[in-house]
Amino acid sequence: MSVAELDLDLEVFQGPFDLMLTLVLREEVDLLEVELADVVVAYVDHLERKGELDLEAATEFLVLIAALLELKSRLMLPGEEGDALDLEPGEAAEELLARMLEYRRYSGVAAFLRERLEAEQGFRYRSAPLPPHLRRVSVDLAEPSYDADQLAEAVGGLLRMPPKLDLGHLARPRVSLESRLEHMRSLLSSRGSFTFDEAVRGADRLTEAVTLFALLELHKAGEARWSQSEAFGPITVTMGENE
Amino acid sequence: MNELARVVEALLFLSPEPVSLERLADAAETSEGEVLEALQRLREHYAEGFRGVVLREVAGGFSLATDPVAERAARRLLSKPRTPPLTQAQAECLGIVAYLQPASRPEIARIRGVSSESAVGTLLERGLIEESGRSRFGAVLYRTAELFQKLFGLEALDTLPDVARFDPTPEDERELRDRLLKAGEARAES
Amino acid sequence: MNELARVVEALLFLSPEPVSLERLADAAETSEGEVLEALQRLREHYAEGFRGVVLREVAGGFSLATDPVAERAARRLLSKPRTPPLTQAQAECLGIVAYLQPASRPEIARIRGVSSESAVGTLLERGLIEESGRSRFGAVLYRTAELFQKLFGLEALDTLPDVARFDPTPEDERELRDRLLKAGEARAES
Repeated sequence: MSVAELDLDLEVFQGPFDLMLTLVLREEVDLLEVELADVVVAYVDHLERKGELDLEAATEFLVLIAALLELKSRLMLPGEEGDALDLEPGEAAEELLARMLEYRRYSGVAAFLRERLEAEQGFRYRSAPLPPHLRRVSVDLAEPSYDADQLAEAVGGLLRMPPKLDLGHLARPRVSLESRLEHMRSLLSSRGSFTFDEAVRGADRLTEAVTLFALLELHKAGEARWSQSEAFGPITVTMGENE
Repeated sequence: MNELARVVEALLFLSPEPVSLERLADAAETSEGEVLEALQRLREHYAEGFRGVVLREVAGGFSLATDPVAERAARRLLSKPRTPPLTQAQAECLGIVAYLQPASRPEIARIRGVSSESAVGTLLERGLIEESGRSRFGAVLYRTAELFQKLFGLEALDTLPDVARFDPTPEDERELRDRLLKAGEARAES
Repeated sequence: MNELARVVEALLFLSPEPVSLERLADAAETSEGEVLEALQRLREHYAEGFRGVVLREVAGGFSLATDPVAERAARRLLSKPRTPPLTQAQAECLGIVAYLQPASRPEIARIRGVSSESAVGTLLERGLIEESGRSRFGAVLYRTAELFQKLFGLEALDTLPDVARFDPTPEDERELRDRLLKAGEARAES
């Protein structure tokens, strides 16, 4: 099964992954409403059930989910007085725009190709079998055209023993979004505010990433607000209006 | 029609694929210049609009094909269905491969925003694209196959129109930008 | 040439078999009399001895065929082995057969870790490999064909280049076949 067919059962969307992506790209599903963490969970579940790792499919999934996460987190960035995108060049919007423009270009190419194929339909080529006496390949007419090194190289490549696949990073206990949400909610209720660094003290990178994502979710739900006085400075998280 | 023109005509009639000038000259054991002259004579015979068969220059070679005037009757005579049209997804993948070749599957997916397994699979199956080695990261690369040029009536790949022709107009771009900014603002306000 | 003659010409051009008067009339949606007239016009165009393609009336109906004048050139063009670049899969299969011959299909699949039906099929079709009896277990065995040596410019099979140049672990002294099978199995398990 490919990533495309990964079945999703989310609040705003039920169906295969690639359909969701299409809808997001065509703005028929709001990316902000999509719980990307659930998508990742569904994918990991799927991998677990399948019991094997299809490297090409996994790479594709990672590329797509990473792009979505990036776009979504940028879309979720809070604006000051609603004009953040005017003040800043609106990087996220620009990137999304660039992607959409590129997509439109090829959707235009597609329309051209379809028309062209239609127009060319009238020209039919002959595809009759050759007369019998011409069908046999004549060895006499053969000239050296290939390099035998290509074969030696191909066979050499097949001699390579695969590296022992390190699944350590997959076997590591998964960090659940729920646990990180809980963690931050308890920090909020006990202390009222905390810094992001405190929330991930001693944690590994995966946990950091999931925590950041959980923070975005809290912000989206209005449970938390944050402030950061300078780029790369400490992020202070405080209670949101909904609490 | 001289003998060489007759030979060239027969070769084009028999060959299932367009034949390059070089291969025609090689087969007829003569120079490319002579073949060009013969093709000129043939072109007079097969002038478009006068015959049921026309001489076409496609996919880097020469080929005989029927004139669209006979399309309706050809469809009635041959049970072979027309080339099925491309779906939008297939046409997008084919366009990306045609202009960016070689292009990898992840690249296609990135541009289209969707995994494109099945469309790419169909294009491969229909012989419109073919593998062309692997990228640095090990992804299979694709390029268009000769059949692509033939079916789309292209003399060569560089006769595809300039890709900039398909870019959205400045007005479309402005409108798209406005919509995106509005979405961002709406979010920021909520 | 009027339109009907053009249509009839196109139909005869496309059809691999002779076409009867009745089918021509049916396809062109006209009477057999009209088609006969059109054929008369075509006959003027395709008078024998003047063209590379001639109009023939045979038992089953009418057909276009090449004139013997092009015989020699046609053989040079069409009976010449086709030599498109080998895909990686084809190179691997052909390499396995060339170095291990005879090699069976299951063996090739085990070494490559994937079923290799289509690559092997293409190599057979292009005449690069041929069957060579059966293994003890009944699997078809393959060896390289005569054409293989010609196309690779090899005087004899023992002039195949030494794999050692591309061997990742040249210190391993086991037999090539054993090593290929072991590596293939390891890949299948990983």
